[in-house]
Amino acid sequence: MQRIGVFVCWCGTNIAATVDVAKVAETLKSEPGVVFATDYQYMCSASGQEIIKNAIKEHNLTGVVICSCSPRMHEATFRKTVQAAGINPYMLEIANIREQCSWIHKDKEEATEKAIILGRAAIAKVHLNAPLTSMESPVVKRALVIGGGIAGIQTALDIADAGFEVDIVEKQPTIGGKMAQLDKTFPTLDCAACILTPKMVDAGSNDKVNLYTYCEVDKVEGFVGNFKVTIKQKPRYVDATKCTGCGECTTKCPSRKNPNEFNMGFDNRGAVYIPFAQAVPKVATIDPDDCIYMKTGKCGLCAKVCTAGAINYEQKEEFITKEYGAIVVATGYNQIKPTEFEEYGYNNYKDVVTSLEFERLMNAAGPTGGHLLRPSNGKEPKKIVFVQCVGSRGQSCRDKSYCSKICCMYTAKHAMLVKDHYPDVDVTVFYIDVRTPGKNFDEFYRRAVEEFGVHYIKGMVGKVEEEDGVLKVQASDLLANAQIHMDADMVVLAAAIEPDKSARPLATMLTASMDTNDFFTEAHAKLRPVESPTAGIFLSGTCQGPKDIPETVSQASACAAKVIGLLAKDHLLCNPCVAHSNETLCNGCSTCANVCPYGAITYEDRLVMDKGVRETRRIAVVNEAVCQGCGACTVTCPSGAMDLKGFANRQIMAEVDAICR
Amino acid sequence: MLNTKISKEDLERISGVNTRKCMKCGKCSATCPNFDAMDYHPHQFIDMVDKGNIAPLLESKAIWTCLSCMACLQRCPRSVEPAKLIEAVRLAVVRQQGENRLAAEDIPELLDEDLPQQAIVSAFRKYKK
Amino acid sequence: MKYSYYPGCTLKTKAKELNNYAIRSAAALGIEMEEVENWQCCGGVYTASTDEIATKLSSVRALAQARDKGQDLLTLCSACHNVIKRTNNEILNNEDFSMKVNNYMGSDMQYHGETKVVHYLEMLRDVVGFDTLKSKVVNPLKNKKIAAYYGCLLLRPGEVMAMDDPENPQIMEDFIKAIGATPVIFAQRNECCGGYQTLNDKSIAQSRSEKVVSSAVKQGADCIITACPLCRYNLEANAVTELPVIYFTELLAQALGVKEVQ
Amino acid sequence: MREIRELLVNKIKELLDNGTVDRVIGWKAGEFCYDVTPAIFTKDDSFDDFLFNGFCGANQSKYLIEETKAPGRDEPEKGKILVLLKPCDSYSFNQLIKEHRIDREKVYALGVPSKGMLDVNKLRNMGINGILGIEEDGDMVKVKTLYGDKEVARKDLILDRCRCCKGSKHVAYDELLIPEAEEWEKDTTDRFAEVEKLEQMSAEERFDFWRSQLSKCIRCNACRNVCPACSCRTCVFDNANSGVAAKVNADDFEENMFHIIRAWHVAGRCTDCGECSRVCPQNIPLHLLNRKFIKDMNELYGDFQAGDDTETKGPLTAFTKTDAEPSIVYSRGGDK
Amino acid sequence: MQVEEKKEFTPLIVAFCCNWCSYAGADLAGSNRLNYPANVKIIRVPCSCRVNPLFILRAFQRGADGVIMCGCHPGDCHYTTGNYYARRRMTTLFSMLDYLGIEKERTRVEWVSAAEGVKFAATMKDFAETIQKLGENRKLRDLRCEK
Repeated sequence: MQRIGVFVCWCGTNIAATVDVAKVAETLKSEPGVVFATDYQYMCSASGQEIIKNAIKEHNLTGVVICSCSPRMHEATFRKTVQAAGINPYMLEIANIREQCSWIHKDKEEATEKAIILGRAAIAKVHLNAPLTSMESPVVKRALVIGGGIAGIQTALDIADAGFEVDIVEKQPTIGGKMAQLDKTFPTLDCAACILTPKMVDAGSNDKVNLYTYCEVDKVEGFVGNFKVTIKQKPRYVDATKCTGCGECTTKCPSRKNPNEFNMGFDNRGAVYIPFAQAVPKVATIDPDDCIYMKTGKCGLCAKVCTAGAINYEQKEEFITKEYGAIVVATGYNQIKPTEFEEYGYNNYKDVVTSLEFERLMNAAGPTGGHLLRPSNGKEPKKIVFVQCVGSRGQSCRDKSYCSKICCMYTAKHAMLVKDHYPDVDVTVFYIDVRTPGKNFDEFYRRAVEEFGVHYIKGMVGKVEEEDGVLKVQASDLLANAQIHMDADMVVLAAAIEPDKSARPLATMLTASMDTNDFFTEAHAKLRPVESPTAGIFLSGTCQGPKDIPETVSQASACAAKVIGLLAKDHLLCNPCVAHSNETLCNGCSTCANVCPYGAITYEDRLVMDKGVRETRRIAVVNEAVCQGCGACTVTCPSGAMDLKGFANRQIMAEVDAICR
Repeated sequence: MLNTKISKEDLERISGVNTRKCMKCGKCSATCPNFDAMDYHPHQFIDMVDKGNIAPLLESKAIWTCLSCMACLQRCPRSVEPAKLIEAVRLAVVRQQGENRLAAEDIPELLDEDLPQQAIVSAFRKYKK
Repeated sequence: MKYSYYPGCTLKTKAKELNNYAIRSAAALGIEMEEVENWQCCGGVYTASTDEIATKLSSVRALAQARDKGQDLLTLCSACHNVIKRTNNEILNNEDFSMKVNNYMGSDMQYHGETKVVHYLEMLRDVVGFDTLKSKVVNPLKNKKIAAYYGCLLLRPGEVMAMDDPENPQIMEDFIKAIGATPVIFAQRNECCGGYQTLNDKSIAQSRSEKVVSSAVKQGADCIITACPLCRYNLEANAVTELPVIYFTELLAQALGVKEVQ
Repeated sequence: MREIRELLVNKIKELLDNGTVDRVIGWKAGEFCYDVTPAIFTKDDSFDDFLFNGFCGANQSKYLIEETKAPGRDEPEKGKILVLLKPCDSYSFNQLIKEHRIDREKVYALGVPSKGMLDVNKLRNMGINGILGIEEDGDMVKVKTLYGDKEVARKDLILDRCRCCKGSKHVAYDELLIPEAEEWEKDTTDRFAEVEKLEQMSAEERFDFWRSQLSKCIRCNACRNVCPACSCRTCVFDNANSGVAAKVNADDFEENMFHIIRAWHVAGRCTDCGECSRVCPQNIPLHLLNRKFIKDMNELYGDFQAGDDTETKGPLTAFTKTDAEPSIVYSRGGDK
Repeated sequence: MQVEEKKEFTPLIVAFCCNWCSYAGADLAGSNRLNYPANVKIIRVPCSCRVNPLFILRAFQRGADGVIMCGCHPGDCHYTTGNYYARRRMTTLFSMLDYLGIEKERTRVEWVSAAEGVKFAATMKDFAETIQKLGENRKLRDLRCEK
């Protein structure tokens, strides 16, 4: 018989306001095996933990039940507490009487009764708990960063700085990501390229950092500390080891009508191209869909002009398999194409552009050399209208439900830059709210209004139509309770941002969870913001939620710190709640191995003593370092030989019985 | 006499509109093709009903001039659907005794040779109990 | 392919051409339109209130009749299409409404949303196919620049009507291309003509219609096509700018060579 | 029948004599002529009481688990055992090989033909009692009774389970007794007809049907003991630590529980051999539980026959990403 | 003095929740103070594939009126494939219970992600209402457990 102590937490008033904690402790005291029960304001506090430790010693407790917040919150804390007092950390069970009781019920009597039942279930389970010891597994001291934008680069550089090897997988031919396309950055207006390219060069030249550009993650196996990842190298049709990046091929390529993705399609590139001047690695890539030789077998001009002999039309995709201790997701975002919002005329009018397109039109390295010209006629615009919240903050099927967060600030930036370069241009911003919570952000926005004379009008644009080459904007001015009509030469849409499309299949490969918007879920919204709930998977940048550059970089470094903390360990303690096969019950039928996602089950011929007979039998054996404890095998096993430590058949049935009592 | 004791709950029930979903962006009034002919505008209908300020709407011109073209309903980012609320206010009026806007005897005067039946049927549906 | 067909009041009187050309063209395309027996007026507009039942029953009767014949219900007038499709949608998605409707209906005519409501244009696109249509055109309307006017009822509410993108529709433009003409896209193509306001405040209908017609003219249109008799009336009678307004079925019949009765 | 027995005994003797096997698992008469029991014969045994007739229905593959297991300490290594498999038995044989329960190396499987097995209850139902002896003669069966001799058409005595026979092809064997055995003319019924009939009933009717059937259960465990899939070394119902151990059915729930869990544990592994129902002394149609699982799995996850081969994963140990959701149950079957 | 009222039937509902998605979803429902009936009691399991039909039958035996199992959405299982197996198991089990004439509405599977607190609360509310309407479970219960 266990000697069980029950500790009921008030969690200040979080629990105590709706659950009569004293009554819970008092009632649970009379449960079989319970020799001590008490309640306290904050069990997780130092003094609360002291109470637990003292009670364990004083009452010779063998098992502990804590009625408190979710085990997902403090299970690890309390395991350490009971271990410090000398009992096995797995002799602890937590009854979740906060998230699953006090916070959702209003009636005190009802909530108290439920808390008692949840406590009983935990007690019933502890009776059947057994001490568990964690196995150790080694840590591969190398990290993988998926995505080579500013987030991925920063994380990789920080990890490399700590002395660990790190690989970056980037699906584009160069690292740099969205930031490389930007003109200036808020709130300081320094040039994006000026601050990004040194980091790109660092990443390219750091001998701890390997770049896998034009690559994709193909397959992920393993678990924290021991991931095995297959990377697909897409064929560039250019030998990256030979290419000097001279660019001769890109200027001679006769296939010239291919929209240049880097410039948002405002100009064209050759079939063989280097995305932009500062690309890292500076290596040419052939797009086989555009290449005349690849399509017709005639041309081959690039191969003729390449003195390095780097062109290789026969290149095939390759697969590289490497092991990693940690994986960082930094897959970033894209701006939506507002094609479904035709009231703004994006499909039909060239002068209606998205803000990312506008960045290129303002950028000195962009298609217009930094001169802001109307895409329709190449003339300077005189009046520009900016529209905020296009596709963000909505509930209809074409909208994103979230705030894209960066638009208010970059629109203020755009407005300011336009006024700075062309003081005569009339700039109007239509907004719902101006959201500027960041250091020096509101000051930045106020400068746009007060110093640069940008007009901010509270209200949305309802319709844009073109008439005689002029955009007619119909909008609300809510403060004036008026519908206003104004002419514009350009309309810039602050379209919503969304996670990159590659994120969803990647999440499936990583078994990392995502929210309904396809942003990666963090392990805890406040306390573990850069980790995925899946151990060994870390989140950097906008793959986790909309972020601006300062925030992305700080999260990227935080993420690196977490990765370094993991890679610094030689061994990891495995989850001891793993499957175990009872050798006298096992039929050796292999059904369990059929459903094991990790290949953790093998079979051995063993001498078994059963019912007084000693015989050789085929027996399932679980590799405890590989088993992750899902329990699929336990249900498929007809004889019940396979059971899960910590969640044993009898333990779960005891909980069922206690709840249904 | 027009009964002005129409409650917010009545209107929300008739229309199925939840005014609290509104984020006050003004897109409804921005997109309304008949803004100038309305004394109260779509966003005001949402705002005023939300605050229980309903009497002025019952006596407004806007309930008769709204085109029911659903531009506001289609383009509302929060799916608040102002057009349905305007319809509900109008219904709250025409369902009252003697509040028909249009009577059968008014029709001959309005007719012209090409006017489709559809116009008369629609107008009756909108303006008459 | 055989459809139950709901013509509606206007198509039997002021808009006979819309109806006649549609039936003749359909026959040329191998589509049979079987008029619903004893159909009653749809009411012209769908009353967007949760507690109106009686005004929607005529639609339900037509829907139930089509269901009994195992046919889809074909519509032509934008207003009828809007009313019937929305009524059908409400029956499918609103249990309370469905129950109340069926309380009014006879026990032999219970209806639960089984029928599919199809607009003539959708039939051309999805059943005949614009490619097939193109191949059957005998008089391609070459060199004609046509502005497709959708109005409000054909597309909205977008989630219910689900005919096309409510902001950037293609179906009528594709139709225009199929009959050999050139479509003209203009911003006012999905904005209201003024509708029934012509009986309440003519100035509203006049300003709306003028806006629509002048917008089409500015984009260089030779004519406007529509599927709605009231739209046609407003654009013709209430706009100052003059531009021919034609039912799309008339051009269809012309292109197929069945405009004149043989 | 007699000729086949002759042929069989000669074949067995040949295999014993030439050392291919050192024993054979066959049948001999029990207390009554229709009450046949499995028995082991070796080279030294007389084959006079070796039986092979229409009552040799028992599926013998299950005995091979014990017969082919590794020898215990101090036990001598045994030679190969000869097993006689009817076509239907060969499915269970395969399934047990798939589950590594039989050491294939230690078995010589001889495929024997079957024209359907006989059901003594059918004789009784015809009012034929006091049976002394039964002899099969072509299409007829001659029955000696206390009250004189009777003659009955063989097809009228066929076991129900044989009426939805899987066919005369063996899916596993080392040798066939009659290589080109012809398909027998069976009076077939649809395998799932009875399941469908139950599905068409209302929930209340089904509940009453199963209560009336399962309440007859005396927990003799005959179904479990005969079932080739129910071959756990220790059954969960006998394992004090399983949480569900019970030697008897104490109440309605436990009657249900025992049979649901039994059917569940063999789901995807049951070859539908029908032995459970054949041996049930209370005549509970237990095969209808197994067939329900088989029918559901066939409909939802594609046709599958356990024991067809020794590799394919069973439907409950496989999946597709687009499998039906459990809510499909709300819209399937009768009683909508 | 209070008149003793006839005690209304409150169903007992057992919810098996996988640790990674649905249990976290339940926690999120809690953090957001989304109310659902107190008669829903959650048992934490590592994965929906850990839920043995025995547990479900056991719950009914001991007097549960409804059993619901929640797991990660198919494709999002923390263990990659667990919920796919669970889906087949529960589908066949529920069908068998229905075949035995036990109300199929008493068992349910819902996929609830860690981000779907609202869905969790709504699901529990709806399930509790369904069971309330069905009334007490008499068909699959150990009558000895009755008080």
